[in-house]
Amino acid sequence: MGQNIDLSGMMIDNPLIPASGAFGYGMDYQDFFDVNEVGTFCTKGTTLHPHKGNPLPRIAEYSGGMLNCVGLENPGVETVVREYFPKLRNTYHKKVIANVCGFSVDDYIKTAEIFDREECVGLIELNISCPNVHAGGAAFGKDPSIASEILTEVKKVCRKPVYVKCTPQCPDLVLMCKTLEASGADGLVLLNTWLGMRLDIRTGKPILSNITGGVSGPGIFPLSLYKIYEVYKNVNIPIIGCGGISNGRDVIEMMSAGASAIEIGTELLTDPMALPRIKKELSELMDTYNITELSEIIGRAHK
Amino acid sequence: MGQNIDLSGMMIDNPLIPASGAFGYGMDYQDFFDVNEVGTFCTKGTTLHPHKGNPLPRIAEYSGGMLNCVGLENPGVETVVREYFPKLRNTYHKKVIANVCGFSVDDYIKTAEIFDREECVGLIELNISCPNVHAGGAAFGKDPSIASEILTEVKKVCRKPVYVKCTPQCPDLVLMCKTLEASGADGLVLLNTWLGMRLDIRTGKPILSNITGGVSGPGIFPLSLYKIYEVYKNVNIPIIGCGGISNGRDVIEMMSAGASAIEIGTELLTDPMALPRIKKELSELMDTYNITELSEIIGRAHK
Amino acid sequence: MTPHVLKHIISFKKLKVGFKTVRDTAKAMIFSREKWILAFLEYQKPCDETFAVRCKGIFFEIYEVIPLKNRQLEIICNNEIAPDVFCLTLGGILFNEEIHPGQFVNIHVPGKSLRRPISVSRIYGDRIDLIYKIVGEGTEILRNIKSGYLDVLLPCGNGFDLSAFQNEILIIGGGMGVAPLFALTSEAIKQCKKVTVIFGFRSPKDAILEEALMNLGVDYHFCFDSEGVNVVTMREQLGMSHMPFAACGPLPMLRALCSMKDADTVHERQNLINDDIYGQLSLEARMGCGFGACMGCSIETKQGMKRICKEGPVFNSKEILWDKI
Amino acid sequence: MTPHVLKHIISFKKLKVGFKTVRDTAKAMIFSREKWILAFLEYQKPCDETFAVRCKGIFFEIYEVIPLKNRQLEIICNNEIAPDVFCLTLGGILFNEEIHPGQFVNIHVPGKSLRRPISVSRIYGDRIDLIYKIVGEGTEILRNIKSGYLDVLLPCGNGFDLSAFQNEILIIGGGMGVAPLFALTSEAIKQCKKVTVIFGFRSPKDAILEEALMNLGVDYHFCFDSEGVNVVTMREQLGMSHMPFAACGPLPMLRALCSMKDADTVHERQNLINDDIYGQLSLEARMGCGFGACMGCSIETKQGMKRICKEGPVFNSKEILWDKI
Ligand SMILES: Cc1cc2nc3c(=O)[nH]c(=O)nc-3n(C[C@H](O)[C@H](O)[C@H](O)COP(=O)(O)OP(=O)(O)OC[C@H]3O[C@@H](n4cnc5c(N)ncnc54)[C@H](O)[C@@H]3O)c2cc1C
Ligand SMILES: Cc1cc2nc3c(=O)[nH]c(=O)nc-3n(C[C@H](O)[C@H](O)[C@H](O)COP(=O)(O)OP(=O)(O)OC[C@H]3O[C@@H](n4cnc5c(N)ncnc54)[C@H](O)[C@@H]3O)c2cc1C
Ligand SMILES: Cc1cc2nc3c(=O)[nH]c(=O)nc-3n(C[C@H](O)[C@H](O)[C@H](O)COP(=O)(O)O)c2cc1C
Ligand SMILES: Cc1cc2nc3c(=O)[nH]c(=O)nc-3n(C[C@H](O)[C@H](O)[C@H](O)COP(=O)(O)O)c2cc1C
Ligand code: FES
Ligand code: FES
Repeated sequence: MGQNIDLSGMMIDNPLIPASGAFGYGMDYQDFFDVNEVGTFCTKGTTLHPHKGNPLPRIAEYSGGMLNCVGLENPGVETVVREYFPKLRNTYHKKVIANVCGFSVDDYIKTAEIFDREECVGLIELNISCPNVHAGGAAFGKDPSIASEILTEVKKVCRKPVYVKCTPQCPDLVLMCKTLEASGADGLVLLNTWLGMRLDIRTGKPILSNITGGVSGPGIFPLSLYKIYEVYKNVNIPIIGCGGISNGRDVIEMMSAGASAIEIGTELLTDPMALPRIKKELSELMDTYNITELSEIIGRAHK
Repeated sequence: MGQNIDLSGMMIDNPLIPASGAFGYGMDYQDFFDVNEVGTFCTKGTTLHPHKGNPLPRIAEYSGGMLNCVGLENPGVETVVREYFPKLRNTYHKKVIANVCGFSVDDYIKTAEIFDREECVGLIELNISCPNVHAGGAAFGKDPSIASEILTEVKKVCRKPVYVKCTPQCPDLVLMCKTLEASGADGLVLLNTWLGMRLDIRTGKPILSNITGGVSGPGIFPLSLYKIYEVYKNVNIPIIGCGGISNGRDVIEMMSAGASAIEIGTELLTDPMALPRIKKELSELMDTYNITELSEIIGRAHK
Repeated sequence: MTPHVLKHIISFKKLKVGFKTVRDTAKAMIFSREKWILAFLEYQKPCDETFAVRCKGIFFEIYEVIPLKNRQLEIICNNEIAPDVFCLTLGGILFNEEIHPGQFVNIHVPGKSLRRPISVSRIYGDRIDLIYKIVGEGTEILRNIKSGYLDVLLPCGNGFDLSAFQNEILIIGGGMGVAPLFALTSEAIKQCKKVTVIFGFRSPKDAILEEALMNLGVDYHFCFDSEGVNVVTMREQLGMSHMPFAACGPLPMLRALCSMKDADTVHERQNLINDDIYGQLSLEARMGCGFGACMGCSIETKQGMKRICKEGPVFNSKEILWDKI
Repeated sequence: MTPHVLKHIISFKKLKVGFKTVRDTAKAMIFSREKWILAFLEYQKPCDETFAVRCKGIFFEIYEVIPLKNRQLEIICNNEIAPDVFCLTLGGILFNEEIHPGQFVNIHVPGKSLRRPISVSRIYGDRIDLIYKIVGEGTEILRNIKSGYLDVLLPCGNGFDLSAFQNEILIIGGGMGVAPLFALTSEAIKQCKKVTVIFGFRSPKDAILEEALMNLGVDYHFCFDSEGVNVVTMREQLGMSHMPFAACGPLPMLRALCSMKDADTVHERQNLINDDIYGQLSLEARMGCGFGACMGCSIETKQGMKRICKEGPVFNSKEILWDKI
């Protein structure tokens, strides 16, 4: 039974990828499972310079998962490659996906360039979809022309495949994705969080410091699935599906809709043992439904 | 403790309104509770001529609620006013909100005109947001110019307040709502269902006959809340909040975000006793948080 | 009716027939279960399954008891009776004649948004048996719940209409479709009808209810796909192809049952619906509510749109538009 | 360690120190709990809290036991000890010295998406006590769970550092902040420190842990807002305003504790942080994960960004940037 997946040349031995922001830099799950069980993982969104993110509270809850407005807190790309990656290699032996974010086109270029040189980076994920920062982030992800400018420039300095992580807030996601494909994207990551909010029941005021936050978790699964299904019809590059995946069945659905691999965020935060569990569920489901090569189900919903 | 709410002159004694499509024509909950407990209720989306809707399966599930592609099955406005309303009056003594849908501008006008003449109709809800029909419905709800054309024409033939029920699929909802306000909308109903899908895990094919369906239930609550918060900042007409409300706390949040009243759909279908339960919860919360007049919390998130 | 019973009743409709001491009560009172129980415990007034009497000041009020359709039923047992098939016995307040064969209950499965519709397959006193197959996530959760209470809507749907049959009835079930038919068989026998039962299963190990049918002393025939006999061929063998029947099972089976008997394959039969055969067919659909509110289960029939959960799940074979389902 | 214990251990890190019979095992083996238990039951090899020995063919392998941070703990009791305050005793496999005062557990509350962080307030053998206040939906659900198991992450966070105190320690708690401080008080006494405890509550009826402190024989002082005395004024009264302390409670209280003692009001104190006073402060935040993965709980400190769930919840008062929290 094969679970190998080819992401534009980066081979992973299973399609389960912890999503950016839910796995830090790979060192927080060691008390729970062997982190080498992942297919690969996405680093926390990383910027050129250290970034402090938003004030607390950054977290709220809803019955389908959570909201966050972390706002890209990270130590900056230099610290990541200089301090974190060497430490990571003690326990983790696969490649990583570097999630790159910026506040200007130049930020993206420089950050991606640094990551691209790193041995352990297999793929660059351009995050133009963070809803929790006021400049950059999702602002870039709503406008196909800015998005393709960033991509084009980043592609010039990177030898590794570059995927773009899009936002569901984009008014015309299909157009965005087609534009990105035309501009040379090696693949797409769909999707970042959905914009939402919660209010404090006593005061009636927003709970999150940033007023709004990114909604994630099982509550958004059918929305993500639909977007991936729609985009798959319109592009020919690989899609990594993301949004609300919490079990093996969701993985099968997401891949059937068109995802070559999948990212998992919230479910890992609420159940730190979720990754090995989902991996086991996936194997069992492949047995049950006679799926011998997982890659064969990619996009079968459209056939 | 007051729960009275004024919807453009239609007074309701509490803000809890069963949403269109979850309460039929008011006659299916009599085995569960006294239907007069509702503030008012929205009829099933009604068209000029009888409409058969989509083939089965029309229903799918996700962990935050459900998906449907009923597709506006209804017996047509004539049958509703001639047969259903007289029957309804045996058990229900308040006014109703008539949810009007159509496949052309003319359909909307004629249907609304018929409802407007009915004694028991207190308000017209123009549904330009059904995602499950191929003409009309949400197609109208994405384009502010068509939407305002329908509204303007309908306003000409109606003496009762006309609210417009919008779709979250609208690429620029704030613009849409401002346009509707400018075109004379008495109020807004935000929102109809979110587009989504589920796949059959065995075959990988869409579960719903219409491929996609409208996503509803608690899973979408923070998304709806945010949209209502955003629109409230930009309009001065009443908003009826809708999307994922399942308990008294949600009602308080939705009203704090800017809703004058709220509609409940999915929660009634899965728990037919939900309405009296939520009403009780709401009264208890008003006690706990010293809210004497519920209408006073409308929009307090913005203050 | 004990005070205990009152917990399971929400509404007491005031009797329409006159009664000296009856007088108007506030609506709120009628719908407030708690107050009723209180009043009842306080005054210990008589109350049975049909009428409830309540003391209000110096008046007595008499109400018609309308059982609440939403009840908490206790799990008595929940055991595997065939591979991946479970029998769930629920107990609690059930009213006489409340549930008819062919009706179903709609169960809230903890952790799932939508309820699961399951037919009632045996009705005895204050208990019912449900027989269900593990097919997905909800039934997978259900199989592991061995005690406690379930939140159930009941009874749902119309059920079979035995009065439409003369003295004889042929009862045909396929797969899990046999579940409601056991209740129907019991009831038909109680009404002294001559009953023939044909149940089809994939293979002998999937067969259920044989002992129960035996105990009823009914004339029954089991057939198995694995042995090349299905319910349609069995019906032909028994020479009963034109007999009025009640059936439940997969759609292709129901279709075939309503087709010309001389068509060779199930496939051919699909286009050869024979309107001379009278059957009552129980249909299935994914449901949003199960009580008629959402239109999630409607099909087009010769008499217009009908909801499987309310006007159905049992339909007259002659009203079915076969190309619409 | 009994076989039972093994269920609660996920990983056995191969010992780095040499041992004749140690040899490499497949990674899969190390992380497969089930196989370990099987192997253990089969060979009945010795195993204690620190080392596990396993027989593989003709070899013995020796591993360091790393307790799994995610455990199912049994609810021993869960009772109201003050208005809306509950004490939840959990039992199960707890390893020696595993939990330090000031650390917390992160509890999956059935039906809720995010876990709830609660400090450990007593550690005794294979049991821990958690004391929690009903403030919202999660704690409301928790209060009603009286038996069964809870899915818990433990231990989380850093805990207090008693070694940073000389022979004397002042322990100050406000409201529910007293919970982790009881564990700290016990531990400090065990380490033969001279301990003074000041606990503040809204009113006498909200007071908890008095009997427990009495049993410890510690010098303690309770004060009540309702009587116009708070922990800061109490500290002044006792003349201990410059003593090193450990504290947990609402942010304004912590801020006031770190302020010039001669400021008149809490409000004034906010701008008068006094860096001469050494304190260890336990902070709170809404948490996404509770184990460092999400950055949902980070605050800016003088030493850069720190996660309350991992580098905290206990911080040195001198590293706090008061205008950032
Ligand atoms: C009136 C009626 C009576 C029924 N009686 C029985 C019975 O006595 N015994 C029995 O084993 N089964 C019966 N079924 C089918 C039973 O409802 C489904 O097998 C069950 O809902 C599957 O749930 P799941 O969560 O395991 O499957 P999933 O596939 O995980 O369920 C997903 C959704 O699809 C719905 N669904 C899936 N399969 C069906 C189906 N065949 N019919 C209707 N909805 C479905 C579920 O209710 C749920 O909403 C009946 C169905 C209906 C409509
Ligand atoms: C390290 C730490 C230790 C704690 N120890 C204790 C303790 O020993 N006893 C005790 O009573 N309380 C303690 N708390 C606070 C406790 O976590 C909250 O009271 C609890 O999470 C509220 O949950 P709820 O569902 O009832 O409230 P809700 O308001 O419904 O919760 C909604 C969300 O907000 C979070 N939240 C709400 N209030 C707080 C808060 N004050 N701190 C952190 N998150 C919050 C919840 O975890 C949840 O994610 C501690 C908090 C932290 C961070
Ligand atoms: C706490 C948190 C932090 C996140 N940070 C990032 C980030 O830094 N970069 C990014 O591209 N996405 C970030 N995301 C989005 C996730 O990677 C993912 O796209 C989203 O959560 C949807 O997936 P899920 O429903 O499985 O969580 C974050 C999500 C969460 C919950
Ligand atoms: C089964 C079903 C049918 C619906 N039919 C209609 C309809 O006819 N007209 C309409 O305006 N909205 C319809 N809706 C949308 C609801 O009125 C409501 O806007 C939506 O479900 C979101 O609210 P909820 O999350 O409380 O369900 C329907 C929703 C459901 C679930
Ligand atoms: S399931 Fe809702 S009407 Fe039948
Ligand atoms: S709560 Fe996730 S890092 Fe602290």
